[in-house]
Amino acid sequence: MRVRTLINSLAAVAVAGLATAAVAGPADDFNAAYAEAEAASKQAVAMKTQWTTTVAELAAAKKAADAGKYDEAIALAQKAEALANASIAQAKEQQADWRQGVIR
Amino acid sequence: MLREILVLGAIAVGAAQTALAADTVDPAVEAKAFRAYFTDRFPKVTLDDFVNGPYSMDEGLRKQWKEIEEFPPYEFAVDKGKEMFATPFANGKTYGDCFSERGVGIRQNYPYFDPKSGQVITLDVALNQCREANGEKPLSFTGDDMAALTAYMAYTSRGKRFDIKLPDDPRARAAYQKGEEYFYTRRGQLNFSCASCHVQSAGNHIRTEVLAPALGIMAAMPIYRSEWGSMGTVSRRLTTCNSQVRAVPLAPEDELYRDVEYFLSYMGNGLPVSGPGARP
Amino acid sequence: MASTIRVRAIANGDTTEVQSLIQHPMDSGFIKDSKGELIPAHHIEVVQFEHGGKTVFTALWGPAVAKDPYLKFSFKGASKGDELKVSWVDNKGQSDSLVAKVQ
Amino acid sequence: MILSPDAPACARRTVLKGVLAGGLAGLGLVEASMLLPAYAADAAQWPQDAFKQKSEADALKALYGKTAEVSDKVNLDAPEIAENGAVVPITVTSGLPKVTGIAVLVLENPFTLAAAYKIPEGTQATVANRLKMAKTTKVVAVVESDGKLYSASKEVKVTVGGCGG
Repeated sequence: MRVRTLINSLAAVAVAGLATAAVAGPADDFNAAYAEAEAASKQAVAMKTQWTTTVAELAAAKKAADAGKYDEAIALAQKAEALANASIAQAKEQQADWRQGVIR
Repeated sequence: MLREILVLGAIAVGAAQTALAADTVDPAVEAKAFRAYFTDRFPKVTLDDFVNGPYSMDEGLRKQWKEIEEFPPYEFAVDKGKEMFATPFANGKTYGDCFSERGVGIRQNYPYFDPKSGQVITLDVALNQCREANGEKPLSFTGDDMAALTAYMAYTSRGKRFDIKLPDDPRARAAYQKGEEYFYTRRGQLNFSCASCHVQSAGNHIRTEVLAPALGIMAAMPIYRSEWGSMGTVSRRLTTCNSQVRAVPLAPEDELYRDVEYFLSYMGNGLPVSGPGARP
Repeated sequence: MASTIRVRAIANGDTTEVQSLIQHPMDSGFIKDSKGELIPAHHIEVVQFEHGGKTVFTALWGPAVAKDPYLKFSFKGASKGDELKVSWVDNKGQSDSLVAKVQ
Repeated sequence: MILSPDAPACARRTVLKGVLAGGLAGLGLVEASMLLPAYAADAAQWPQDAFKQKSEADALKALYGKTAEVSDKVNLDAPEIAENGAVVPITVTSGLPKVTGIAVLVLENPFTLAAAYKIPEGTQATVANRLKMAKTTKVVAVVESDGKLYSASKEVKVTVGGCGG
């Protein structure tokens, strides 16, 4: 349940991010979105819970921005951030829940 | 994005929230329960046969395996390992000088807990320690040379029974528990633990492959995988397992990987060495 | 350096069963390397087995034969201690050969 | 032990023996091969055209110049489910008389013909090998007996990688 709530709020943030993108300069918006995604990604790495998909989406975001496709790049960065946050939520939940599977 | 995240959400919701107190863990009791889980679930499989992984559970696979074992593709790696093992370092010493019994027939004693460093030492780490003590550069933990050396050492130990010691040392106990936690912790975007595949789903088909049971899974290492077309180390297996569930792997022979090998090898105590193994 | 060829030839009465394994990549030409570039086809084309001055078996292989290829066949007329000559050549002109003793 | 360096593909049929001899003399190695300098697989007999064909009929026409009829005297032993498409054990045996050749075709592969074997007199009509299969496919075994072709086929399901093993 906790994960779903977190994800719903993340999706809301993502939609809000897209709305503001139309107003500010696209490169600035990308940099902001990318910085947030990178911060979440670094936290996931530190917790040893990073997902390969987060890494892939981050790289794809950077590539799209380099090609000048900022709308796409921002969407990708936001996806990476959502994935990183979901991986962090997973790790936190597993700190207690891993014991359920133990054979006794 | 939504679709992928919803998948995760659904899995997370499906998980129950019961957290058990595990302060009073007795590894010997756990190992017994671990073994009983598999022998109860697969009553037709003899205990020793679990070291043959998926081939103990599926007739069609077993037939193909037997055909491949008639002239196994890992023979080249074993021969290469044997040659490397006997070739002196620049200082004239050999691998045999670093090990008891000159390194022959000792696979079943690895990994072990080293009271000096307070860490788990796997055979792969011991081989690199041997190299470095003799002024040689360490080998890649995921490379063909390490796979060949460990394949040879396993080959000379075939049939010997695993004898993993858990000394009365809180650090050894902690390593065991960290390995256990790693084994049961869900990770990666697919939200799988090692146990998801190799305990709960052992013997099941994923597409048309059969998942190996966790009991005795270390006994076949290193393994020649048809998928790789080559011999691969324990590190190669663990890192690819992580990638397959979309988790970024740890560094090869990371402390946690060594701990999980320690845990799994302890669970398989008494089972015979079957490595090097051939696997799909 | 070890040979690329492993052979087991076992005589049982009049018939000798031969098994061989050859170390060779058998690249199909359809697989990409880690950089995404196609690895060119590199496969054994011909393997020959000779006993007593006579070819007893010839394999003609395309790129669909598995890596480190395996073969099993049986022929008549050999005895323990006889020589069995094995040789291969691939599409790059590389080759190897070996003389094995029938057991 | 690879004896010769890469020879240009177009010229290799004619230069092969020279390259081999040069490689041996130049490097001065290989005791086993030194004993039999004249013995080497004959690359000229490789049926290049047959291995390029994309259908069963075209491959058999290129290889044998004829078509095959289905026969229960051709036994094809192949797994129903291949543990890995990279290594699929296939055995062909036949009780037919005067067998001179065996071929194995993997119909869904980019090139249909996988392997062909010449069976001289005194050699049994049986061969086991390991083949690669790109996907689930029909496998056809063809046996040349007394100048005619006979075949048997079987479907092999091919796995895709996953968290197996």
